[in-house]
Amino acid sequence: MKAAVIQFPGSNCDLDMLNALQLFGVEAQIVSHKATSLAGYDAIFLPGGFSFGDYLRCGAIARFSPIMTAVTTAAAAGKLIVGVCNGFQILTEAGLLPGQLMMNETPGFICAEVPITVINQQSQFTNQYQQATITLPVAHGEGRYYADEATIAQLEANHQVIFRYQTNVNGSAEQIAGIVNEKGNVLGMMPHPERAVEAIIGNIDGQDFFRSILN
Amino acid sequence: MYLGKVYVSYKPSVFDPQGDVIKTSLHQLNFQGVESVTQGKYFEIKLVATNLTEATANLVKMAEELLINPNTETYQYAIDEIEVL
Amino acid sequence: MYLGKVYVSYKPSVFDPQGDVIKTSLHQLNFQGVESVTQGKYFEIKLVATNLTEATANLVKMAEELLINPNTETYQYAIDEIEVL
Amino acid sequence: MTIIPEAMRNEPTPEEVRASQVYLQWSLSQDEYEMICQHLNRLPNYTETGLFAAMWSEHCSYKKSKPVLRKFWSQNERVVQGPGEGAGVLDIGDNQAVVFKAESHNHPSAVEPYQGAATGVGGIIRDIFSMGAQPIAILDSLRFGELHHNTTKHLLNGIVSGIADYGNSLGIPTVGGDVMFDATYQQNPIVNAMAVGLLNQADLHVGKAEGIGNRILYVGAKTGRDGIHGATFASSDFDSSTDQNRSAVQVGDPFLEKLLMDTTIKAIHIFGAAIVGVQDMGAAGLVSSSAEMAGKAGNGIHLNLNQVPQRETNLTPYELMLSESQERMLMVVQADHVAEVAQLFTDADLAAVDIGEVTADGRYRLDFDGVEVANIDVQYLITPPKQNQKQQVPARLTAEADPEFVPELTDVTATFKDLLAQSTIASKAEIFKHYDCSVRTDTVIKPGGDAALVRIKNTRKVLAMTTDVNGRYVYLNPQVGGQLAVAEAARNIVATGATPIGITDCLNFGDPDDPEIYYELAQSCAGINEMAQKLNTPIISGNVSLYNETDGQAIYPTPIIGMVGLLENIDHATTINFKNADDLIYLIGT
Ligand SMILES: Nc1ncnc2c1ncn2[C@@H]1O[C@H](COP(=O)(O)OP(=O)(O)O)[C@@H](O)[C@H]1O
Repeated sequence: MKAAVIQFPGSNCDLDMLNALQLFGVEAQIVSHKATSLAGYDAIFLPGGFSFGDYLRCGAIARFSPIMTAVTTAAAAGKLIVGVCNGFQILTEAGLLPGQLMMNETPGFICAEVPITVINQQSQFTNQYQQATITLPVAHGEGRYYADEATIAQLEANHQVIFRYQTNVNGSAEQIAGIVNEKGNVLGMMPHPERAVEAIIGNIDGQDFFRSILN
Repeated sequence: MYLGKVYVSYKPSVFDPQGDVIKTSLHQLNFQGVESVTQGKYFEIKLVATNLTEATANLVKMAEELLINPNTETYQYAIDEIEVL
Repeated sequence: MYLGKVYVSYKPSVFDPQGDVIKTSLHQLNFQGVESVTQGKYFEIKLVATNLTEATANLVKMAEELLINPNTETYQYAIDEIEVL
Repeated sequence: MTIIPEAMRNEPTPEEVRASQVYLQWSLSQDEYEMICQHLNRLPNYTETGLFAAMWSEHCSYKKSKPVLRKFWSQNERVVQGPGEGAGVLDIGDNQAVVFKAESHNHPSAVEPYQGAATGVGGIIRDIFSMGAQPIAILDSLRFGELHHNTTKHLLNGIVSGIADYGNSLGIPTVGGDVMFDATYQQNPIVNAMAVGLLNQADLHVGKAEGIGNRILYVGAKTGRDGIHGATFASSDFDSSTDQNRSAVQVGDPFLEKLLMDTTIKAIHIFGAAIVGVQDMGAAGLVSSSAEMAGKAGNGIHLNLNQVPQRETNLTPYELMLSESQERMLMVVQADHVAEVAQLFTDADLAAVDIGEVTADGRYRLDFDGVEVANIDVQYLITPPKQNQKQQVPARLTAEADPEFVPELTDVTATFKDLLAQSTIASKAEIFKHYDCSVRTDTVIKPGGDAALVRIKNTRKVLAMTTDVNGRYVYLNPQVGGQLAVAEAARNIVATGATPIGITDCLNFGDPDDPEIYYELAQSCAGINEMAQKLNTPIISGNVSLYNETDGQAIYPTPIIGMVGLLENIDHATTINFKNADDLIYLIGT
């Protein structure tokens, strides 16, 4: 598998994502937000961080980066697109995923390891998970998932909710921590699987995420 | 030159945590009469255009393309011609 | 019931990094006429008071005690009586 | 100097400067002013007076604390770079080094908690990457008044979110720190930040303007009027009755700093020796960075101020030189590489402009609108007159000791619970949960243990880091209190399995002109020094924050110790939690 990790100005989990992918033997490369083509990549990762300082709204400015046209084309072509944290925010702003990520219910950044339920163990991103309960790191100030009721109902009906918080750390609608688009090839999630792939830093519950993508 | 002012606020159904925190603080500061607080954004944009109609059209486009997220936010605006210094 | 609107903006010489980034982004979206952008805050506060004078005095006090940071920000406001629903 | 540039028309003439004694407000004494007149053999103009006030301030020159700092032991086999540069550097083998330093932002944070703390983090991070190192961790050491006061809550919230927002946005994990609450800090909180970086020794750069004809490249954010007088502001007491100090507020832009950090490190990698020197524009911005770089190399410097990138209009030379706009750096670059280096920065949407050159004449010369607006001997500018601070044992230390306090314990459980509920003793998770501690995926021990542990990728090595001091101990016995601070830090390091290898400090004290305070400073540093030598942990960097007083009342002497340790084998890392039922518990020590 060949993967691109998009680097926006202000991305700061780009190298962490690159490392995690390389640990699983993926041929991964950093691609600038100014690039216009993603030809040749099988999977595209939008990493965490504070693209353009998260000024105005998280992801609002990044969605106009030149690379986003290529990301949209790749999504339409059925390639795997993964947005983690700020990447999730960018995907919603760009309209590639429904809803929006908003300021946490209690204002303030939270950094914690939280219990998560893998709701859908069939997705292209979770099919290697054997157990439903896992622990993943979160690190965000604007991670409250919001969508109108109709959208939420649709997400539930189509099994597009992939991860849920077991305790609602940020006030997300229906405790949603991660969703896919209707076709199932575009994923956005607030927790950081790339920070949970090595025992030495205390958590390996992200490993099955990468194994699923490779499967 | 024109000065556009854009006021962005959340749609009524969207929870505004900052507004909530501020309301609580105002109560603690003894402003008991406060019923609700919402916090939005306020932009001042100076722009050059050939006339007011064009300036207004541009301002509206900026608001809708970039400044707001139509899922959760609405906006009002005002625009005036100003002297160039 | 009264509806107060408070518009908070940075004092002129205070650096507004957000406004700067938004301006650049607007230029990239081909709004070439944009000369400057500043981003401030916009509050809507509903409050109960016996009359407009009291409501106004309260609003000003709230702004100065809590809503603005006098080191870096200034504000304008507007206030109106509204129907209680 | 006959033609006066437009922007300077409203400035006082040299004669008016003398008559109005405006320099006194900038903390330049009458004696110092007269020495300057004598040295120049003329009256300094407004700009020059400002340059001297800034460069001779305690904040920039350490003129009062230097006699104490000079005694610090800072040499052993590991030391690659001791005090005097952006940060200290210790060899950790494999051609790698650890770079670290602490810095205070007490005064700005007292006035403007959020921005004050945020820009404190920004400044210390620039000190690390200006050496060519990649910042890998931040620690914060905070002291507040009693928590039940509303002002304390306001300060705490602002300061913690300022640190969090800046560090989180940069993507550098905040992995440790310490917090205490005591009435002594009520008006004068302490905000010290420490940063740790990892350096490939080949990339080491220092702040020297070597090489006649080399160019001075300004990179980063544009200059505005923010923070003018920051350095002199940090070098005088607070007067709670006025708020004139407010002009010192600086606003940080972590987004820009992230770009500046990544690009500077990249530039150093690519251009190596063509980049001759790098320095952060910190306190007293452009004047301090450029004068120090020239001074250290024994050269002169010539700047054209019209070239300085400007955010506002009509900035005067005085304002340009003294502005403390954030996220700016100065580089000395070989003339034939300036364009390429600058390109790297402009590609990242950062300003990068050639603003002058290194000269052989040893002069500090500034041009503005074609007029020379300053011409001073560099060495004179960076060398304030020696100060002889008086010391006197504080009366409380010689007063007859109170009969020993014997606690009355009736309900041990209740007392134990009361102790745990003390804000100083209770868990600090409510604070550190706001800090991203795991970005960069190297944090082995996160906040909540003894010291933090950060591994070095592709090696077996781990770095341990902590900050500690108990100001109350130092108040009660400066020398022993200083020793105890180092000992506590060392215990925290050792508890993770690592060996302590070095120290940075941040000396937070009251007014040094008070002989009792100077005694506290000198004695506690003596204690720190003794213990540092015993533990083989050289003091390789540090920072001084004096005048921590409000209305004549000083804080407890609070010399914060930041310590770094090295663990060669990651498998030997030890964590704080009890592991298994039935394991035995030992109490070690005295
Ligand atoms: N301001 C802070 N920022 C980050 N971590 C902190 C802060 N204050 C305390 N901590 C962390 O909490 C833990 C306990 O700190 P402290 O109470 O100072 O320890 P000790 O038991 O050594 O006195 C340590 O891991 C420390 O790094």
